[in-house]
Amino acid sequence: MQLTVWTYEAPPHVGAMRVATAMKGVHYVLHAPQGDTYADLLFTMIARQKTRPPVTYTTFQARDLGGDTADLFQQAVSDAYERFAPEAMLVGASCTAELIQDDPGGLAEGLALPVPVVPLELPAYQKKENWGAGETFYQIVRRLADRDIRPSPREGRAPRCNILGPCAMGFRHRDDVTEITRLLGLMGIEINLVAPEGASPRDIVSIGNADFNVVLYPEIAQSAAKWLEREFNQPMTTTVPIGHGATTDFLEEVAGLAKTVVPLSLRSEAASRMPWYSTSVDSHYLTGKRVFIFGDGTHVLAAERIAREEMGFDVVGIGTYSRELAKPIRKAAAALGIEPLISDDYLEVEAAIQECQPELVLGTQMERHIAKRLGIGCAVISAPVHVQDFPARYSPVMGFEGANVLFDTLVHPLVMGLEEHLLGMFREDFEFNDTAQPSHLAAHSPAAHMPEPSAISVGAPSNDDGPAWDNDAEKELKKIPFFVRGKARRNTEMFAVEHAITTITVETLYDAKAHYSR
Amino acid sequence: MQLTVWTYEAPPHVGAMRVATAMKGVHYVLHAPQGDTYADLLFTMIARQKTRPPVTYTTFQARDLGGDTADLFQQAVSDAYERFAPEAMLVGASCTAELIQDDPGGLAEGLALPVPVVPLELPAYQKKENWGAGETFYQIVRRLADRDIRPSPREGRAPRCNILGPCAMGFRHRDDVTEITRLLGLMGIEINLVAPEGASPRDIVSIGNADFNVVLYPEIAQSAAKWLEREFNQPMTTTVPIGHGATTDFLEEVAGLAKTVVPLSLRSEAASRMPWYSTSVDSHYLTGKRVFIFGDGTHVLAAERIAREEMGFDVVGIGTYSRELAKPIRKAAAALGIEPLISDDYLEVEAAIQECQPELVLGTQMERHIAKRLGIGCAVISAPVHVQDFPARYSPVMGFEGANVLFDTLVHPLVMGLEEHLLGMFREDFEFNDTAQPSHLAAHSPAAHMPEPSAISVGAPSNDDGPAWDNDAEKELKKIPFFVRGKARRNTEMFAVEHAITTITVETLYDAKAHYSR
Amino acid sequence: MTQARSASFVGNPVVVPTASDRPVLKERGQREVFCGLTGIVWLHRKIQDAFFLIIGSRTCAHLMQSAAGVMIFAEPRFGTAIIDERDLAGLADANEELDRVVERLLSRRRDIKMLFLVGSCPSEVIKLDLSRAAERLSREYAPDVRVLNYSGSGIETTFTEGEDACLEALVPDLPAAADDAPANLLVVGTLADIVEDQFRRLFAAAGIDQVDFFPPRRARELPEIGNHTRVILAQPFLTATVRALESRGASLVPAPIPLGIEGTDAWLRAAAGAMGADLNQLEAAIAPARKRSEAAVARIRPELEGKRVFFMPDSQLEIPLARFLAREMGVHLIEVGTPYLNRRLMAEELALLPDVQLSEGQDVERQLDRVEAANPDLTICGMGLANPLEARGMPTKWSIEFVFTPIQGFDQAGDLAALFARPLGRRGRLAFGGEEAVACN
Amino acid sequence: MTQARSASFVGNPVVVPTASDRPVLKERGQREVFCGLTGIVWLHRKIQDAFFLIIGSRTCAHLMQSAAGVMIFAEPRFGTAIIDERDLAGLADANEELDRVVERLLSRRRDIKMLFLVGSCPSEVIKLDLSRAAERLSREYAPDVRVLNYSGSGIETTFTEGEDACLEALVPDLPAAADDAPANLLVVGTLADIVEDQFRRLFAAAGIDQVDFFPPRRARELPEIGNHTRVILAQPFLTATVRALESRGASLVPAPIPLGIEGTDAWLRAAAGAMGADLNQLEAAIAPARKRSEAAVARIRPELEGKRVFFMPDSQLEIPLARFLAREMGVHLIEVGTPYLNRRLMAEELALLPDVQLSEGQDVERQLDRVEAANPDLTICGMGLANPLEARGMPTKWSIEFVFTPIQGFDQAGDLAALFARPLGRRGRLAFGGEEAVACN
Repeated sequence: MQLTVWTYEAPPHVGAMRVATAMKGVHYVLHAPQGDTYADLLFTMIARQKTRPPVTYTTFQARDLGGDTADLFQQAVSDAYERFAPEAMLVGASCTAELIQDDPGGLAEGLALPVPVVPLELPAYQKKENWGAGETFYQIVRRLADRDIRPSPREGRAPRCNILGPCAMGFRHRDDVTEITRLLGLMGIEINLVAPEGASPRDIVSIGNADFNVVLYPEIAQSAAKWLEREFNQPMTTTVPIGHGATTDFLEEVAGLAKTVVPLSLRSEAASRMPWYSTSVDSHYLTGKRVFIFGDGTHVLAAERIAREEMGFDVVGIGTYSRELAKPIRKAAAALGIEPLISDDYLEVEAAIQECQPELVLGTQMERHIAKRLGIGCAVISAPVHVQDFPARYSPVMGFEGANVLFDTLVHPLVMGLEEHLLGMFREDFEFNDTAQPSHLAAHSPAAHMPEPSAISVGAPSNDDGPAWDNDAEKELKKIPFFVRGKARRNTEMFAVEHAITTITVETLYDAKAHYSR
Repeated sequence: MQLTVWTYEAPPHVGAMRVATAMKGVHYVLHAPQGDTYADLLFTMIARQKTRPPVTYTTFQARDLGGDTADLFQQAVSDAYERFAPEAMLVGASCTAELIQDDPGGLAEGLALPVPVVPLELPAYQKKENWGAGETFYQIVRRLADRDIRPSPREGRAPRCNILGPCAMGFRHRDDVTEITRLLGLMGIEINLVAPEGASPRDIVSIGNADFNVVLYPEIAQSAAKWLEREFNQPMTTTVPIGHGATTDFLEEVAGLAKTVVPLSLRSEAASRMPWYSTSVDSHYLTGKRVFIFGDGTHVLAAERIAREEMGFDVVGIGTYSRELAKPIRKAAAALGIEPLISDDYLEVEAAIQECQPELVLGTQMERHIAKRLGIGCAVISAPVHVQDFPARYSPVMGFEGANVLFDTLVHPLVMGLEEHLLGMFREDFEFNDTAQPSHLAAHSPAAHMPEPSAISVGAPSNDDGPAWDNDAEKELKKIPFFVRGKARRNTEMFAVEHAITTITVETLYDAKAHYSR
Repeated sequence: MTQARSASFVGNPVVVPTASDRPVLKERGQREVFCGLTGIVWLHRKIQDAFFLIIGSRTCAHLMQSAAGVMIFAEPRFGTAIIDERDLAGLADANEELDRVVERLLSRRRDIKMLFLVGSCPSEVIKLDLSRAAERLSREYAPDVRVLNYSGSGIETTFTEGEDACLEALVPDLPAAADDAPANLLVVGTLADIVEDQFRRLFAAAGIDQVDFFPPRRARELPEIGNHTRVILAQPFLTATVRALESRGASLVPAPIPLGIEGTDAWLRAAAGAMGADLNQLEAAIAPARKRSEAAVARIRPELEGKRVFFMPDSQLEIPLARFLAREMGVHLIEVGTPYLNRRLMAEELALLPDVQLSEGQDVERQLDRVEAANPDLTICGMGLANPLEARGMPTKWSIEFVFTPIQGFDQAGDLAALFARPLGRRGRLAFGGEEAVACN
Repeated sequence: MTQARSASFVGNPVVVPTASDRPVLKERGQREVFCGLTGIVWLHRKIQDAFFLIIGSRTCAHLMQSAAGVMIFAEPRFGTAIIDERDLAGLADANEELDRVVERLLSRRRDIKMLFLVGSCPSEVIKLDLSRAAERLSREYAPDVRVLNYSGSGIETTFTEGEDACLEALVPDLPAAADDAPANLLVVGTLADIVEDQFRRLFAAAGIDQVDFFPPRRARELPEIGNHTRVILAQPFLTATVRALESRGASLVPAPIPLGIEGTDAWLRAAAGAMGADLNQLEAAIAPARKRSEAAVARIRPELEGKRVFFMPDSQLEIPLARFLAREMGVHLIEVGTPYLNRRLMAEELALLPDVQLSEGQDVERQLDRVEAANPDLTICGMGLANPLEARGMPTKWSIEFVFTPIQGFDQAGDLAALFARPLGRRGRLAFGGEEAVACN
């Protein structure tokens, strides 16, 4: 058992729902009790979709457990087929139904429906949402793709690709697809299909018609794309186009696969505003800000590169809840010389951030809670999604406009450069107390001054078992602006421990400051 | 003399600078002391422009005042002409030079430069920035437009328009132009020129080549457009396309002028996400929120319609600092049955907002300060601009994407619907104290709990000379969530005054609540 | 305001035939409702020093954060002990695992005074004995933390039945009143703090001081119970709790739910009657609030009068709400669904409810067919169903809002009416909505 | 740490010929600098109970909010009385208008203890007599509010000269020290609070307790002044203030500005010498801080060594900063501009400064031509000029940052070095910047 306050991923059957809902002409019959119908609101409320997900739940009850749950399931499949007339069906079980072992696949097969029925085995006590989505998409492609359909010879036609990965309830997938489609259009590349989002089973049949696959979200599309590479000889992209540099690299990779060249305008630094905005003197203050990055594997890897190469931050913490992408995250962490955090335990993430005392967190909605509690700024860069992640406006994180969006997103939580200076200069000013927040944020003060949170706390404050601060040193520390005080406290304590100092004085504080200068 | 804490508009010569900087091939010589060079940073720092504004300042000093400031000016004009070789020049004085009465126009004329020189008379102690921009643009058009250039007959060609008004340092002008150009493109309309932004004097010469004028910012373009209507028979648009409905109306107006029809896709409610997002059940809580709107005339008029028709708010206060647009604002206020506030006195605006106790302010960066002090949410919808108003990402407020942007912008500061409910339900919860802010905003608490601001306060709290609250009534009031408490307090006090009640009890509170129900 | 008045309702009563044995359409099919776990969303706010630990799957954890996540400011006072493979395969001893999780939780969070172990579908199916675990842990953590258990599983409970199960679990902990204790009034069912305060004031003004509310705001402030306890329901969904309270000697005061003016008036009178209070004094006490509420409600009535309303089954509040709409707002009811109908607890409500199609249980697809066919002016439904109906031009109201909003009592009658009027008013305000649904994603 | 050390500088001294009568390129042309009003941006934060009321035009008000606006959290403690047509046309009596504005201000803001009437270009040109107005108002509001005046006009003052004018105006208010008062040390020029605290500690450790800072943090905490007062400058731009202090009997302690290790060391020694302190005790007091600052500065030096730096004239801090860069960081100076060169106050600095092109005054176009030609590794310049240079691939540093940042003293020497290194380091970090400027707007 794992104690969970927040969970980063839904159970795997929700991943399957995301694929079913993204597609057209698919219906999913899920063997599940009534409570599991909550998942509909993810789509209709959080993502404001206009139609219910194409999912039928058997909603068996305790009294059904005697023995007729299998009949109930078969009846539900028949009824759903009648009512919705899908081109293909998915069948499976949620966590509770998995325990009663009714074999949805076998039961559905027994009905001999005249459409393909894809049985899904998604072990609910082992796997999670993204795996569920990836497995579902893979099973659909494997079952439906027509192996006889291959692209015609390249001469005399435009190169053609599939865009794989975009899905319902995905973090900014809606706008990422628009942005990438636009860029591919400017490259003269045709789109054979986008899947799962918007694709029908019929579309999937002719997936082989493309020259190569663009994999936008490896968590969802990688299994299917690897299978297509193996079985259809379709090569795939490996760069995820998040950030200015990654977008440039992605376009080069695409050009290689498409045997074409990237137009000059898309190779220019003016292709997004990120290069200029980040170079501009107003952004100098961003240099060396200590950031902690946590989220899904794809977005964390991208954010790490952006933070370092495009914002000029210092990445002081990195981690992911995507165990599937632990390997590249470990590699990135090794290059940074830090320990990665591969965990889906919210409490562990909270402890790591508190220990790290970053100036900015790039994370998920969950890290937003943590950062709020610690009085640190946070920008959301990854699922799990929230209603705020489906804005009305165009908000991709991919492509060049995505780089623009990310620049604004990452800068927003920070105190602006000249404000920093004034805050540092006149700490005694009675208006410059710790409740003074970035002036561009409305009516706020940092959580540091809120009543002590009643959360499951991550235990001892940082100096409980470390060196003690004498009075003058504590006072001197308070003269440091709140947005760097955590770092100063941490550095001083580290310095004290290293030098076996048990009582921190004003001198220790300045010795540590000099020691860690820069 | 007027006591000013913040000013809504710069002096008129900054308006002229905005036009000069927007255009290509223009140089402006400004008779002004060195301090006035600060204005360069508006463009290079706030708007992050990559080049200095094309402005030469004479930077005369006290010791020059004896008599050679006129020579200094002539020298500056000659030098600037030599160095920058502009196609046309503007000359004028800032506030200080106006007092020494050197006649920049006459002095420049005396130099007999081989390019058009437009003298600007911008009375600094009378007029302000927008007027200065409008006057400058009008003088330029008047001076440069070739009256012999008229459009060819309409048969066999696309309709053609000028887009007038976009300017340097304009609130979202950069992206508004992109959005409107895109929409006009979808309508099959050609753009003859966009001005001032991006236009050279040469372009202005052939301004007569368009069938009609699209006036995006009346403050800046109206004088010129009216002159063109009179002298060139070019009709002009009168609808400013901010908001979904106004964009639809604008396109219809354009279609009328262009003698064409609006394509179906641009007439659909799906042309922006505003209609669906605002209709969706998640937005029901927006209904009847009391908003106060203040800013420039154009954006306030647009925001008023959006607030009412597209967000479902109640507009309880409206005003502008644009005296030029006082008339339509008065009309809008009359339709709402409220008194408009036509003022550029920040302290007066502050008092009006405090009196009104709205739940949301739509205003400028200045009202953001006010709202922060009062603990009210605020969305910025109008100039004066701030570095935050030049984001990296695409952020128009015009057209359909502008409607999307505005939906997000207006919703962002508010507590979300279900949060409202929980806050109202369990006021006693120790975590639900008044520091609990919208959960989607990071690390904040409302200013209400910050140390009493040391600002120039707008005087007495609302109940100083009104009825007194007894203890129990005060306690009961505190049980009302902070985001509606101001309104409850105000309503109760109004009710008490109307009913000649001197001491407010719990019963008065509920009598007032029933009285104002809805 | 001492003028005595008769108890007759003074709004705009709609006189219709009523009967408590009226026919009900019983449906069985796909249900689209939350499970009982969702009750934690408000219970963890109401009982401020309690923590709710669900023993369940990742689905349970995800349900909680999805249903409640958008409403949570600070850290929630609930969590999930997620059962994993090792627990199922018997590689880990479930009780040891649970002990470990509880220890981690309590050592980090010392403000917890009461811990509920909440059963779920998986824990029920694998027959995890949470009551024994609760007993064991309660012994271990006594006297600091009391540990109780109940089931919020979706195979046994529907939405608000979670509160019923939670309160039922609390009943054995209520201290026994002395045999000679004076009569006390126990108001049962979660109310907003402000509404409790109002009722307490009204009862006090009517001379009734022995009033307790259940659940209490703090876990250790449990009211006494005994033969002289009069139970009156503030919420309709408390079947098991009433049974448990009766088994402790309390007696139920028959009354409608205090929604709307009529409901509140009758409820207060029933309570006062049961407590032997002076009805003239009661009338004097409540007349001002009732009078102003009439004005407030009357102002909104024109917006709802004659409108056609459909209730999907969700919170069991459907019948009292429908009764209010029909009798006080002049609404025409198309269908009133309820997930479960307790005829005894609903007897006074059913007596007031006009003749209308009642349905119990659900077959969501067929019910939506009926909604579509009826094209109501307003449909009250669950969160997952609302936007698809809105997109088809049919205004909706989330049923969950009636659980989360202070709507009971005179001074909230106007708010209650406004809640229903708001979706209709919004359509009127907006310049949109004329178009058929067009996919915009 | 009692080991005595010689005063010789221990960094990496760059030995160069120096002379105090070195040649200076004097330029006259367009100046691109702030006027003296801008000093209010930091002065209104430093003197917390003072308010600065500019008597000027809309331009003055706009300058203040543009230059300071992005840095202001709460309401500023400054404002502008905007002169309008009526004032100019004589329709309104300027003094009456001013009285009205001041009354409105003071009645709304009762925490003001000192009010500065600040003259501007327009008020100077129309010859508004603010000193008489200040006297009159001071009488009227005595004893609550002291009213003073100075000019921050751009026809007379450049940027930091506003602070000079403000402090000069304050000098007559300094209480006279008794003739037999002990010697006191007066540190003049705005410092960050934390730096003042550090210096105070160091002086105390060296046995010097009679230390005052000017300006003070509160308007009424004015230090005494007299014949025994030793004035030492923390900022270089205080020509008029020094003159005024000297006229009150104080004597100036010649010293470099306390920037960098060398500057701080010499400054502390000069102060200690003037106060007759024991230099061994001083050495013991300052050695630890100096030692750690050497380590901090050495860590950053490699990033700056050999880099070519150009100073545009702006704050008058250019010469001390250039001296630090050249002597402690091994920087190659291309040109050091200053808006005004006070050879007396800068004598110790000039003696240390390597041979370099000095310029005084400005012709901004020609100077930018020189920047372009030299293509420096770093250009220190005003806010309006920075981004156009950055866009051409030339890293810049805002000169105003050196006024707003705690950079003085040993413990800030590393921060000072880091300020210069940051723009260069940023270029190194970013994957951009290889391309020539391309318009992206």
